[in-house]
Amino acid sequence: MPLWFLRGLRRGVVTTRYPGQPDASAAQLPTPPAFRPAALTRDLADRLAAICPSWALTRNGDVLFFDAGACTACGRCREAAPGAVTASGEFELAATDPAHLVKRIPLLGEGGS
Amino acid sequence: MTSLPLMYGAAAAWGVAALLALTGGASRPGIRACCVLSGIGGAAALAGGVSTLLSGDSRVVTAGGSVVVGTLQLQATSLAGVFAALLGLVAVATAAFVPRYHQPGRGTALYLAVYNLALLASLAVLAAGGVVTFLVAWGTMSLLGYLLILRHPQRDEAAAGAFWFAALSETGFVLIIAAFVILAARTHTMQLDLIAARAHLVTPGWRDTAYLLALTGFGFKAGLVPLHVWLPEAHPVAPADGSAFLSGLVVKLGVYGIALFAFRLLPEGPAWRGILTMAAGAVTAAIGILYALNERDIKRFLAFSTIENVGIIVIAFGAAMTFWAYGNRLLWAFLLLAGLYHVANHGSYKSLLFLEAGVVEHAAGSRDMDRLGGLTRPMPRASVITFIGTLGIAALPPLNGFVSEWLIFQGLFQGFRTGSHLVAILIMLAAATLGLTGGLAIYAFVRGYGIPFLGMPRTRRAAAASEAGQPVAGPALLAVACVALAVGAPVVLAVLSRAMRTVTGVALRPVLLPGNLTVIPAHTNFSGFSPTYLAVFLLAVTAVPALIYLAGRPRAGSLTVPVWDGGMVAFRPRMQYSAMTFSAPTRVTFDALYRPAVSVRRASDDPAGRSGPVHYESQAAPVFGKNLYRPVIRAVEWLADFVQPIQSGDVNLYLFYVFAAVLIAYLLGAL
Amino acid sequence: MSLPRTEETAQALRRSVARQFGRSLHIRTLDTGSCAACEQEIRLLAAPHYDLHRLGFFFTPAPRHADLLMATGPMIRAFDIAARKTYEAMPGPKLVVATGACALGGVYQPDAFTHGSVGDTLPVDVWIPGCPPSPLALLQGLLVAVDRLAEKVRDLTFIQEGGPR
Amino acid sequence: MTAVGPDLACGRPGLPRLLSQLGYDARAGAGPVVTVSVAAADLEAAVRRLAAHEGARLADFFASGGNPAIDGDPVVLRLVWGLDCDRRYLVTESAIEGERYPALSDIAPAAFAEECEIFEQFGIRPAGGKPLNRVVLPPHAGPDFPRLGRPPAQEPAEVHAQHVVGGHAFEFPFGPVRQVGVESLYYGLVTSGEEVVDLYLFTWHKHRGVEWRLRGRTPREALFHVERTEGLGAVGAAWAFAAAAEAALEAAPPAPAMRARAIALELERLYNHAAATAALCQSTGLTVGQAAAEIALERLLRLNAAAFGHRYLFGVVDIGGARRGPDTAALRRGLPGAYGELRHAADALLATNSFVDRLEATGILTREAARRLGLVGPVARAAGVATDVRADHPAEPYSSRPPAVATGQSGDVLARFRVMLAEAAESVRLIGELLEAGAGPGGADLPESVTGRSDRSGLGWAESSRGEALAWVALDGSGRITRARLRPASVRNWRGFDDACRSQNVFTDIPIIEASFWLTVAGTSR
Repeated sequence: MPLWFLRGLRRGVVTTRYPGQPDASAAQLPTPPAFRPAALTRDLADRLAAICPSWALTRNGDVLFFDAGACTACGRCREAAPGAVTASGEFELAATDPAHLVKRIPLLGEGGS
Repeated sequence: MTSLPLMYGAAAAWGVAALLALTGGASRPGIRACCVLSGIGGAAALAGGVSTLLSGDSRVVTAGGSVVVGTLQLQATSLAGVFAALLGLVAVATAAFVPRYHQPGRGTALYLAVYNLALLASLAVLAAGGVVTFLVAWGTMSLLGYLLILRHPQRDEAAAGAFWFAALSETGFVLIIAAFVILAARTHTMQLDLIAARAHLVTPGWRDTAYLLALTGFGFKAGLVPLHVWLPEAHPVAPADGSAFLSGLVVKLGVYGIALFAFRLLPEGPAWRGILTMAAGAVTAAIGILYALNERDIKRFLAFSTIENVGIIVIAFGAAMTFWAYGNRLLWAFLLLAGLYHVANHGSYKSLLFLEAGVVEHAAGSRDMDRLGGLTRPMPRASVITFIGTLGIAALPPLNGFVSEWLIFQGLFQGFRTGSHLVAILIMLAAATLGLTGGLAIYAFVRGYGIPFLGMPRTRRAAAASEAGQPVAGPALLAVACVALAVGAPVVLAVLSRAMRTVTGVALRPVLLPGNLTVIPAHTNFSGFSPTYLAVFLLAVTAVPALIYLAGRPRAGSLTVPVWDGGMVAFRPRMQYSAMTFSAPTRVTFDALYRPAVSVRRASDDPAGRSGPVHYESQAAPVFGKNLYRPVIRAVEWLADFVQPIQSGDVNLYLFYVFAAVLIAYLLGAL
Repeated sequence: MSLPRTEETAQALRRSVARQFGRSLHIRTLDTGSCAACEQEIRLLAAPHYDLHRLGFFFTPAPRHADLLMATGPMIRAFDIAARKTYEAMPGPKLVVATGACALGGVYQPDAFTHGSVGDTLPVDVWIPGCPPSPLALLQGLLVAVDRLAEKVRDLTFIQEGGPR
Repeated sequence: MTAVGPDLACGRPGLPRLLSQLGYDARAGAGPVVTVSVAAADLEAAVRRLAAHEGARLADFFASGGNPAIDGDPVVLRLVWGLDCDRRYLVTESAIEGERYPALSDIAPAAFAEECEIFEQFGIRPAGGKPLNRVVLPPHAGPDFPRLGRPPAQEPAEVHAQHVVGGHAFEFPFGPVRQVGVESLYYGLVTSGEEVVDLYLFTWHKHRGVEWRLRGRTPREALFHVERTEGLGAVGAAWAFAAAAEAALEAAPPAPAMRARAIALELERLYNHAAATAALCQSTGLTVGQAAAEIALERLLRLNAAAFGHRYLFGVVDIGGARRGPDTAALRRGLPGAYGELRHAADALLATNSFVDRLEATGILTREAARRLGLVGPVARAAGVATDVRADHPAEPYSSRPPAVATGQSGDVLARFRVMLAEAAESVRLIGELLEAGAGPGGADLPESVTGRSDRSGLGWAESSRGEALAWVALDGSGRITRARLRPASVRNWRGFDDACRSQNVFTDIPIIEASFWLTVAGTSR
């Protein structure tokens, strides 16, 4: 046991300060996509919706609905349309109402892309 | 001097009860009438026993018969008083139990007749003032016991159980006769009190021989290991009240016999006699409880626990004798008293448990613990009564078993007062064994109560159990007796110590009970406690939190949800501890003793690793049955074959035998 | 856009834990068919790096002692009984936290095997996205669970003007 | 700890004679996978011959076909044999008409669990009528429950072995809801009060029908679910599946992408062994050790995130390549420290007697049992069976840099622990080499349609942290999956678990044994 005690002392504290202070390791976590409405068109939206393996994206008229809850941050949409989709960097997504996780993304892009 | 008359009354009542049973036993009213009488007899015996304890030994009453053989000699002695009182108590309880337990019929009629006569004979044993009376009564009692066990001769084990009982009783009987003959011959009297008075005339050698013969002979009845084998065989096959009678009384008569020789007839003796007795008791206690732990049949389990308790009593007696040999009369008297106290206690709660075992068997259809379970819900009354008895036999305060075992412990702990280091150590060893036994006893009775009464029913029959129409009064009476013997300990001790004074001549009472309900183990400055206060205290300890809970119960309604079972689909009875798995640790720890034969059958031994039915058996090797008795039985059979030729069945030949015998006797007399 | 996380808010959260659950919120986990990654992350909550005990959270194996149920996986139908029993075994007031994309209906569609999400079997109070949610996300989710004020997702738009970084 | 090279001296005759016995012309240059079709009549004899052969190991056994829509569509049984010394897999195909086939588990016990699964999924059962166990489909699965083939004709009740405990033992129920943060699993622990007499294992609580879901998807779409069948084995499973699809599509991934996969695979091995170490400490109640191991684990996971953008390395593997390449700099920076944590923790643990004593002679699994049940990975290696796909069936990048295979002898928990530690060290070495060689994303372009090809199926494998992971994929003309068989290592190793538990253990040992196996229920019940 003394061995472990000394190890512990030598090891020091590794515990995160979160939520007191932000945690650096969060930067490397996979995060849901963020969209650029200006770069989004209907057919791009349809392509993205088709690509998404977890039914997180659905297009309704000129609005792209994004369910951050269903999103697995797999990055497929980002790879498909690097110009229109980026990583949001958001990881604090817990919500008390699933409706809060569904986002309306207006499609403002002109013509086909 | 009312004790003997009371006993005559009891005897008369039982005699008539037996007749009533024979005539009216086939009808309910008949049984009731018989039981009423039998109960009256019990009450009389109880009163007689108590009055003996209060008034001391009566003088010997001699009636009829020639001086040589047939004299009927009766005497109420305070040593026997304890047993007589117990006999009465159990008789009353049983009388209250029988009408609801037995179905009217010829079998019952005969059984009840035999039973009442057996009570009569037992009382005769206790009231015997002379050797012949004692032996005749003893023989009768054994014979009737044999018939009791044979209540259900069609049951396959019945014959075997009864035979074990008869065979061992008779063997013991021969030794007892021998013991008495030695004493009678050396003291030239057949009267017990005279034998006691003239015991000093007997040479030490003969004295020890007589004692050893008596210890062995009575040991057969008392169930000293290894002479105990008849108990687990006989108890299960007898009816519940029969078992209660066997354990509560017949066994105790064996103990009485030992006490009779050890304390009344031959009190003075060498230390080794006591140490030997103590050792026998220690072995008996430990082996008894260890085997009890391995039993699934409630009655066999209780039978082994009886063996254990006899062991405890005999430890007390043996230690007492040892103290006498070292001149400590105070502890001698104290331990005798403690032993007798334990006799009374064990008689009460063991009879209770056997009666309840009968109730369970009738209500739930089995005596096999692993086929019962969850009986508290369908059988609340039985479970409460049994619980009281269980607390008693597990020697847990505030019940009576605790009081007597505490006294015995206190006696043993003072082994150092013998002055001899070796003996002190031996006594301490006995105390250690007793400690082990006590621990195992608690374990055994947690199992003995928990498996049948708690948990889930293990069979459909057990789930359908109902105690409607089952007897209550008898066991309840015994439960009351248990509590009384515990809470009223100071009174009991006062009476006992006063009564034992006539046996020991030691005025124990002042040291034992300095007043204020405290009990001191013979020597002040050692230890002391008050069973009464303890009981009150324990009740308070449990009551206060209960009151607090009731007072401070939250207003919000409580939520009742099923037991948390890990979310499995359905919790099944097969998923609870069974009697055998619960005692597995002891089987592992003491496997040198059990030498269990384990057999496992499982589908997963298939190389492909299928899973399916599993069967696991762990059977303890029947050490005594195989290694000890098999050879004896063989020898007897061989002897029987040997003497067979003289049994031709020809009347003339037998007449010739008789003539020859008389002739030889005459010639011997003439010389 | 993100809520300023300062020592004060953290203190506020601890206070609310104290207020609701006497400084000890006990967590029972329920695996309703996860891929075992969520379980690993939950186990790491107790590891030195995250040490959720400092926030007044504790794991308990007995639902009898649990105030909060962390359900992972898409709620397999074969698991309904176990899930119901576990939830019923918990004393009120109790919280249910749907943990991970499966539990939020991300990975599996409702069909003969699964309900597709925890939501229609258990009354979910808090939804924690992520596949699997990192221990940080789990911590935040737990804080949301005990403190309904910490509601920031409503403000998130997932719209990024100014193009890719 | 003995290191055994890839060249194992196993029984002769080697592949050619064996194949000619099966009526296959070995001279027709056999690739890494040899497919032989065996008539149903000859199946038993063939299995007998192969099972008797020292060099053949029954790696997997599964069925396809039996489509209820097409009536008379035969069920095709496929047995995958690892001919490890010949560096090849042998696949025997037998079309079965009717509802019976020879009871293979009597010849090759390793086939039993699969016989049960095939009965549940395809409704055909081995001849002889030995009782089967319920392995995958839940008890409430009726005839209309979704299956890969036709539902069984018999009632499950008359096929499955009854779980009845008789005599002086009882079933100690544990689960399915168990400790915090562990998967749902039911143990029926048959105990006499002290020792473990037998063990019933229910894993169907977690059956998600993954193989059923994959049908009709393109391999790329399927990969998403494959990664999520066993989150702690994502890379191994994904690699095996991708390799199978690539074999079916005849696509060859570029070398850097393969190296990226390999780096991810070794990282997965590292964090899994760290997690297993933490679990071992937890099961032995050594909290300080658990904390130390968890620090290492967390650092390794963060390293994964830094290197590949995901703590559990989801989304690294792609059909025909790798979607993500490692952040070389981050890896070079982070790996020594993270692994150092693990090594220090391990050294301290091995110096803690109370810990080592608890592991020693606990959960012993004999070499014979490991071979008989066809166990793989550290569990088998700790029992002395030196099987490692990276060495036995090397694909790039392992063929050019074969790993040293660590094995143990005693087959107890301690041996497993030591094997894991040795493997972790080996993984770090490999990662270093792979980084030197250079790794990055990229992929071969896949054919739009595979209509032209006759054989549109393929077998793939990878040495996941738990051992050999296999996958078999069959595509239709449009390149969509008609049948995908996923066989993570967990599927094989659980069947060794109850053996290990039964070997003279008391039931407090079982958590330790479970930790040392470090399997997932998700993987085995899929």
